[in-house]
Amino acid sequence: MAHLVIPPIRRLLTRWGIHPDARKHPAAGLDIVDAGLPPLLVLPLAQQAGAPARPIVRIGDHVLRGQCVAEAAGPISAPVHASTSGTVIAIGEAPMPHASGLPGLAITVRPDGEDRWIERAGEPYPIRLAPEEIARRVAEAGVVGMGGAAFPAAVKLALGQRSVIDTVILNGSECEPYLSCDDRLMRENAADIIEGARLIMRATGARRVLAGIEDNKPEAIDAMKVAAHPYPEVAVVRIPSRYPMGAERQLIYTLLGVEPPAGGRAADVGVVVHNVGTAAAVWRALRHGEPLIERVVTVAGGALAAPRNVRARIGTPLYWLIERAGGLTREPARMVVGGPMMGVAVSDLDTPIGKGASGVLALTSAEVGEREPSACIRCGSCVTACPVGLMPLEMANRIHAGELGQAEDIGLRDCLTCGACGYVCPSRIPLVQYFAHARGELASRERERHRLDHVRELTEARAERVEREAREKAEAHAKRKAERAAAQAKEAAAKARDEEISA
Amino acid sequence: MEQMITAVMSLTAIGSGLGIVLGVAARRFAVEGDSRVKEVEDMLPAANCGQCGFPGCAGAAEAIVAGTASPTCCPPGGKVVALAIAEHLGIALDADEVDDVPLIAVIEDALCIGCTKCYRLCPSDAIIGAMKQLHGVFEDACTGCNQCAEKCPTGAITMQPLPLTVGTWVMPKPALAA
Amino acid sequence: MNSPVQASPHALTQRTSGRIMALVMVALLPATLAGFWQFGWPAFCLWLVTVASCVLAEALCLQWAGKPVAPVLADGSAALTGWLLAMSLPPWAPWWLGVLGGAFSIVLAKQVFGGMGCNVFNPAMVGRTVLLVSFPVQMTQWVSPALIAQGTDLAQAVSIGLHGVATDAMTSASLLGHVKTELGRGIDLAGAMVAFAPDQAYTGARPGSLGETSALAIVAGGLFLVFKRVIGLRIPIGYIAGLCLPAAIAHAAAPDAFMPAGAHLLSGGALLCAFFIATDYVTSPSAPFGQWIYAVGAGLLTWLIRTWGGYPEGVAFAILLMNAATPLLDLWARPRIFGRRVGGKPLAARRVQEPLR
Amino acid sequence: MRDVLMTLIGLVLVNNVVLVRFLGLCPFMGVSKKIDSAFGMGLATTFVMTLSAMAAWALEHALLQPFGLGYLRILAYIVVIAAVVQFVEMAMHKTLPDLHRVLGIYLPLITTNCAVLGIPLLNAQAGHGLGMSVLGGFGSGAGFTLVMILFAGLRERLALMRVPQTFAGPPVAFITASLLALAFMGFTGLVPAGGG
Repeated sequence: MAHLVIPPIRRLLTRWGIHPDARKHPAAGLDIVDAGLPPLLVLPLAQQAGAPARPIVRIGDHVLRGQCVAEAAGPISAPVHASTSGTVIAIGEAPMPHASGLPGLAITVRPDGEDRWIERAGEPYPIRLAPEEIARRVAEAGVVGMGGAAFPAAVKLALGQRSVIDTVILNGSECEPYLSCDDRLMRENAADIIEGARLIMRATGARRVLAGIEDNKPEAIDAMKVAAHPYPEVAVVRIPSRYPMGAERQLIYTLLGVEPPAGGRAADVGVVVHNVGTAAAVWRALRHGEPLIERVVTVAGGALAAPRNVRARIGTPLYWLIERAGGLTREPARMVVGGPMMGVAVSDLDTPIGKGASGVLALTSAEVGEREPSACIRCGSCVTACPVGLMPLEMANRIHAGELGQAEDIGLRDCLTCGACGYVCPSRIPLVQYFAHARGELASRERERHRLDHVRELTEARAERVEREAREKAEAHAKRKAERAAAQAKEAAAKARDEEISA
Repeated sequence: MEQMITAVMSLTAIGSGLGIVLGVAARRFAVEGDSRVKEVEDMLPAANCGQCGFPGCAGAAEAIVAGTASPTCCPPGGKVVALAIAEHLGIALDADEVDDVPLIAVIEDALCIGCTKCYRLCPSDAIIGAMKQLHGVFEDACTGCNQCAEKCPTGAITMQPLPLTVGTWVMPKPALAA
Repeated sequence: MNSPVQASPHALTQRTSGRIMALVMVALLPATLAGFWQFGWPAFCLWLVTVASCVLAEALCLQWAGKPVAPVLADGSAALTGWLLAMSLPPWAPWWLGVLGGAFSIVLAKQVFGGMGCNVFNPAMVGRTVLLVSFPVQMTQWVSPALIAQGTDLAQAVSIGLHGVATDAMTSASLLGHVKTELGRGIDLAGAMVAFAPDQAYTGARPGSLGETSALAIVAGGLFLVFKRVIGLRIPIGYIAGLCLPAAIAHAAAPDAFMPAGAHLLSGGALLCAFFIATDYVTSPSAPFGQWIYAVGAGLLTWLIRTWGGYPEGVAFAILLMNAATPLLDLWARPRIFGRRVGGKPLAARRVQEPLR
Repeated sequence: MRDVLMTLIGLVLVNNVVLVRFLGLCPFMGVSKKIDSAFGMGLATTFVMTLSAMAAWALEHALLQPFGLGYLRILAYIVVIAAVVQFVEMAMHKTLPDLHRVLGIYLPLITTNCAVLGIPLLNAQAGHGLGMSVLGGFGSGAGFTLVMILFAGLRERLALMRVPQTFAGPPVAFITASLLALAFMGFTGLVPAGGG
């Protein structure tokens, strides 16, 4: 196994980020248990970044575990598979884990309890497959990034065909507080992860794998080192614990010392980053032919009796997971899907979890730190915390005054919305909300502008058409008039001639 | 007396000398008139719907440049156009002031008699349909100019905001106390 | 939308604005107590009156503006402003000076701009400067610490507070004022500096403002703040460097005309400024590079004004001048954005390593 | 050289045309909302001031002094300066339309900018030669530009702050200007009297 240590100078020179209370225990210390089958499974169609999947089943259809129920709609999309056998009882709107609280489309399956698998085509030695074949099968299995962003994994695998990839980085940083699903997965299924990473390496044509794991997870590091031992091309690297270490660019910089250019992709510097959970899912998809129908979810928070990690089917509603974690001991101030820093607050406990849901948190008001925002004292904590070197207070000021363009000028587009600034703010200013608002507003204006341009074109085309029609009409009219006049003249002439003759 | 003459003479000399210089400069550095009316007109949606109270978009553009109308006077253009014009002309505009939702025409199926009046009126061809057939509205092409609703004999057309979806939802701006 | 949006993050640090202010006050305690010890009851009364004046002015302004009074007062920023102002006043100054200064600080420099976080100039320094310009005599009457031995009781303190220092015999000049006068009279520096003894400066047994005489106490408080991560080291280091480097160079070049760096550092509130005044969050830049420029600039201006200006002390003016430049520094000295060049253009893609194939 | 430097420091900091002599307050308040336009205005004013100082010197020595017309000084200066400004405006409109658009209606304001008249008058009063006159004009302009940028930065920040309704806009701008002037008092005596 190759050995790689982060140079101390790079540690010293990086000043970004924060050290929030980790609060990973007790969940991190307990084994993953199976969450079981809930009475209804709700499979959201838009659980991946990109276009929502297109349903290919109808209400009343019987589906098997692992059967594709919705196909990918476009190049950046992913299919959805039934996570157990049962009957499709609804295709329509269902509550979604989205900040707006608006519903989204989903396929609801009532399990029949048999949990019968569809026929699986496993490959005993998937590493021998061609890169294109690996990417194709991963796409078919509906594997998406399992760290939260849920970007279709196959798209990143196919990158190797277009740009030269040198290094695959396995993201095992799990920098968000509370979450320990990756930690547990690395401890319990390290071999799957390493095998999956090698498949990703093969698919992208990279020559090495670096697994970056924060130093607050020593057991995971040990387990991964053991699993990686047979493979010289795989190295496990201890990285400092700091939020947001799991952000793609920050992780690349910490491990390799190169900065991916703003606006570009990691592939521009020859790197692809995959979450450890994604690597495990890739392995399962190729070795066992199992599509992505379940994932490890951390169910934690101060309002829960027994926080722990569970292996849950995609589409399991929150209330079911909460029951698996001992139920609520008190009314939570917030229910969060994802981590506390970047997760989404939900109000409906029927909301299902998607492929990207790494955690389900029932947080008390003390944990959330609810208090009224007060005036900014310009302490600059947010500037120090920002991992990309922005000035959140200045941006929020400008957005507050309605100067979205100015906020954009000073870096709104580079914001990760990681929440580090919001966490450290002593005045509890909702900085991330400002940025999300400004970005949404700018995007909405952009959409509206496009629509107006489109309408303008139509209007001008129509005006031109109306004018042309009128002109043609007038011309036709004039022509007819002329013809008639000519005919009359002819007639008159003929008449005259007749008269002449008769005379 | 002599002093007065000197004063008058010298000031006259200064004045006329400078006057000649300026006169020459005025010719030398002559600049054509205001091109801004045309620029503003190009920004307006060109629907010529008359909702602003001016005769067509050209009239509105003139009024906006002259300062007699606010850039927010164009309902079909909405916030986007208002902000663009305000920025172009250097007018201070509070974004919250123009915080309106774009409206589009919605046809009530039960009331539509298929008279094609709206279809013929629509300046952006946003309405489809034929005689005696149910009409429909292209959401993407409708400016919400309200001309169809005015002329609809059965009142089947209403102007309604675009439906909110997860894709079009915008995080609200925080209401900061203190 | 019926329920309010709960935006991320769903976790928060324990540190609040009020807690930060409390930490600063704790850090100010040693220097303040040293001042009380040095200058007795009159100093304590002046401090009390100034702080009370600031809090009262803030409360009145908030009341008048129709804002909630109690929660804003609770963050302690007004009291802190009063505290810092009192620290920079002559210890035996009449009370009305403190009252007036406090009112000026809060009303003119803070509440008019919208209160906490909105002011562009350091309120305490505005208060001090207004007083210095308006009442130059009262503002430069320093008490000789030799008098402390005689002791003052509360009754005397009240009388001093109401009527000011009675006789000229009790007053003496501070080091900077003394040197300025002597140099002006043509006496060389060595003669003027006779009175200066560094060891006095450490403990504070010398004439000066209420809270700036004891260097040790100030540095202890400042380091406490640095340790607690309330302030960074950039501004203190930058300020001290900006003040001491030119002073040291000038002194080395012409020892007779320029005071040594140590004397500059240990007098006229320079240390207080470095740790407590220049580091004011609201009126200093929030990005690292801007903080360096700000701090070095303030130090340099302090030295310039002290050396050649009409006023013997330059701290307050230097801070106000750099406050004026702070918005520009925040705009122009922003940190480099990750993945971009300093100017804002994206970095060129540098590949990790060319593959071996 | 030392004199030139001292004079410049004197004009820019100690006897700042806006904050100490209180000349040219109109554009100081009027064109200081945006840093960019404030900077443009500062540059334009510096340019005009330098030019007008030169023109006024020429006028002084070619006409007013030889003919003993000292009593016509203010009148003659106004005429000459107005012409210079008009000329600059026209030339700028043609050659630098962007800058012209930014400065907008404030360009003619330079005509009525009392600093532009005041500096030549002060030069004449002090009996400066051509070099010192031009330096006076330029130095004052530089001081004007410096203060304009500082003040515009402050105002841009204030525009983002929650200034109470009562004070929003000009009132708080005036208070800020007064505090800025207070800060500039610190420079008093930095240069021996007479520097500027």
